[in-house]
Amino acid sequence: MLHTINKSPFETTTMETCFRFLQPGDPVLFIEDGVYAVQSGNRFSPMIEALQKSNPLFALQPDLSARGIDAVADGVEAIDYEGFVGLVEEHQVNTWF
Amino acid sequence: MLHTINKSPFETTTMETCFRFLQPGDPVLFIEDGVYAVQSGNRFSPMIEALQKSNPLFALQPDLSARGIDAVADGVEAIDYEGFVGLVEEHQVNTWF
Amino acid sequence: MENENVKKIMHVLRHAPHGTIYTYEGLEMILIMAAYEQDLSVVFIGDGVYALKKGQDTSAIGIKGFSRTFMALDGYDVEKLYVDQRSLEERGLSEDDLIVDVEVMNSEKIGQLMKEQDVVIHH
Amino acid sequence: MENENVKKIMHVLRHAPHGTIYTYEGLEMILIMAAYEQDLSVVFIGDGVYALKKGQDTSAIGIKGFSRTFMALDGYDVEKLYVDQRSLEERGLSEDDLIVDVEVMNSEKIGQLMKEQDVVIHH
Amino acid sequence: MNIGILLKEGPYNHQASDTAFKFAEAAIKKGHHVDAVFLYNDGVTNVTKLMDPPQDDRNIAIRWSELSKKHGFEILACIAASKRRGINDDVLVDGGTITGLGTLTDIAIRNDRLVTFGD
Amino acid sequence: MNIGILLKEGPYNHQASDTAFKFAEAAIKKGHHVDAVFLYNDGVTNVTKLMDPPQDDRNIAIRWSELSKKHGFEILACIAASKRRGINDDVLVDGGTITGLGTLTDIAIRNDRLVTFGD
Repeated sequence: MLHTINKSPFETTTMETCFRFLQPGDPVLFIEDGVYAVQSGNRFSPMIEALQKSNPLFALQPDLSARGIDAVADGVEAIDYEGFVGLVEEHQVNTWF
Repeated sequence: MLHTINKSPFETTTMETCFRFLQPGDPVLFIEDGVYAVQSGNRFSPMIEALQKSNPLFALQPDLSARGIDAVADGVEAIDYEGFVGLVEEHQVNTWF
Repeated sequence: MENENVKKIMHVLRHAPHGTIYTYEGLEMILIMAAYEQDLSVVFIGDGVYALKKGQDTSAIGIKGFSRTFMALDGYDVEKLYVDQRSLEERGLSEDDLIVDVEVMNSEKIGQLMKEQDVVIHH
Repeated sequence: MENENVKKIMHVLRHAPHGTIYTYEGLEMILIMAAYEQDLSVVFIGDGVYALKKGQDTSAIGIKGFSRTFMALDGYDVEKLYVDQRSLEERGLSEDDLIVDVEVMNSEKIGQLMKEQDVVIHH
Repeated sequence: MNIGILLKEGPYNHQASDTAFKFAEAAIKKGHHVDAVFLYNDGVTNVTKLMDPPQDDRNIAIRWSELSKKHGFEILACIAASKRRGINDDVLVDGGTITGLGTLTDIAIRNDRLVTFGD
Repeated sequence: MNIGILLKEGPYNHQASDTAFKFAEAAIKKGHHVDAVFLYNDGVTNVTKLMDPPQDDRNIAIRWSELSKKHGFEILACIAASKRRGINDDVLVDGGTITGLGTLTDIAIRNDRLVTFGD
């Protein structure tokens, strides 16, 4: 199951809540303001880098670019809308907002 | 200056952010989903009970009743919309949402 | 044997009532979907557990209350109501505070149920 | 001597850009108010600091970018731009990451400025 | 006291409009003057006369309209925000007016208080 | 693959509508079938033809309308949610339809995926 997160973890507990229910191996895609979670060197970087050992992590490149984020935490893969569709081909979707 | 908070502290960081800028003596009014902060016996009760030593704390009774909250943290005064207006008579307003 | 034409649809209620309409309109959606004989479940997570709090009286805010509608779900054969244990505990609530009978579960169990779904809709 | 007809109006930008319109419409409000010769200030708190991040390119999300408009504030005599230090630090940002010159302040100082205002509008 | 109100969210979806209304009623009852209600962001959708909630629910646009007419204040919707969201003169409830942000600035300047409601 | 889309927030104020649109475009480009876009909560306001954004900005209603006509799917707005928010047949953009939540249930059942966009 693909989980998407569109909220900044600095402002809401959405990401934290999602992670609590996430099953090992399930991919997570950060979109919209959710991409701030994976900017490298912020308060959440250790959490993100630990999580990528058990779950594939993705961030939407168009949203990263729109926010001026040019460096993401280790193990996070940037994808475009086509990549988003690719993940949806593989998985049912659980949209967290 | 009167500060109002309308967000649940369990879901967003609005309350925590407000408290960081709050000056001693300034009243805080919890409204709408913000009133969950002052329900007695929850995770935030120690924070609320500490804060009421430096700042007068209020909660909107209509919002407490709507949410079935019948016990609030020590030192929090329940007021109605008329009481809300009374606080606005005394202070400029800083609305946090 | 599972019926392949029946979909597992989970509704996740995550907002407190009244401050926003999501819980109320979520409930309206659940009531309609209940008529379609799918495998429906409703999960209360985070502030969503507040939707079930006993003793809500919305008369003074001028918004129609709806907490009693949750009691009607049983009549619509929506019987799978799951509440996240930690969300309850953090809010100083227990099962006795809730207006309907639910199954309180830990996050791990709810996470596993989520993963089995064909459709998950958050409200 | 203070001019009693001049009001102290503070705009508090607290949302990240693009995910919601609050920052953009907040900026539109600030630009209009700037013409009224009041004592205007703009404070960036929490995710609001992201509004000033350099290098934003919104072409791929199909939304018009506006971060450069902050550079125009100076021309409208909006010179009091304050950024919350802790909000920057938590996000791994420094003044060098910001598109305009601002004054970085601690929470205590910003809290004192807030208290002096006649009007505070959050966006 | 003279009070301006700034309302930043649409009706029904967020409680902000309900709280603003109850606050305005209480302020008037206490003898204060509500000068204007200014609508911004999604708040502009509070003045569409096309809203048609269930019979047993409040009609938020009409409620604002009636309060404003009774007490002589205006419900003002920001023009730029309105255009984005499909609010124009044809759908305005009685008592509603579309105007610019300069009007909000005037409201902020001439009143003792500007009280914001948002979400 | 057959895909249904559920959009729960209004245009401009939240990026949800933009992301849903870009996702729909990309899915179609990859050869998938977008079956329908269902609008709920404030999302129903995505189909008002009255929206009139600045010339250099996207027109979200028209953009959805054109995509839906080109690829033969419907933009469906929940009737109860629409009535609360002043959306009716008179303001519907071409390609938009007001319908009930039963239609969403059908969409959830008959498609391989239901992808939600909200805020």
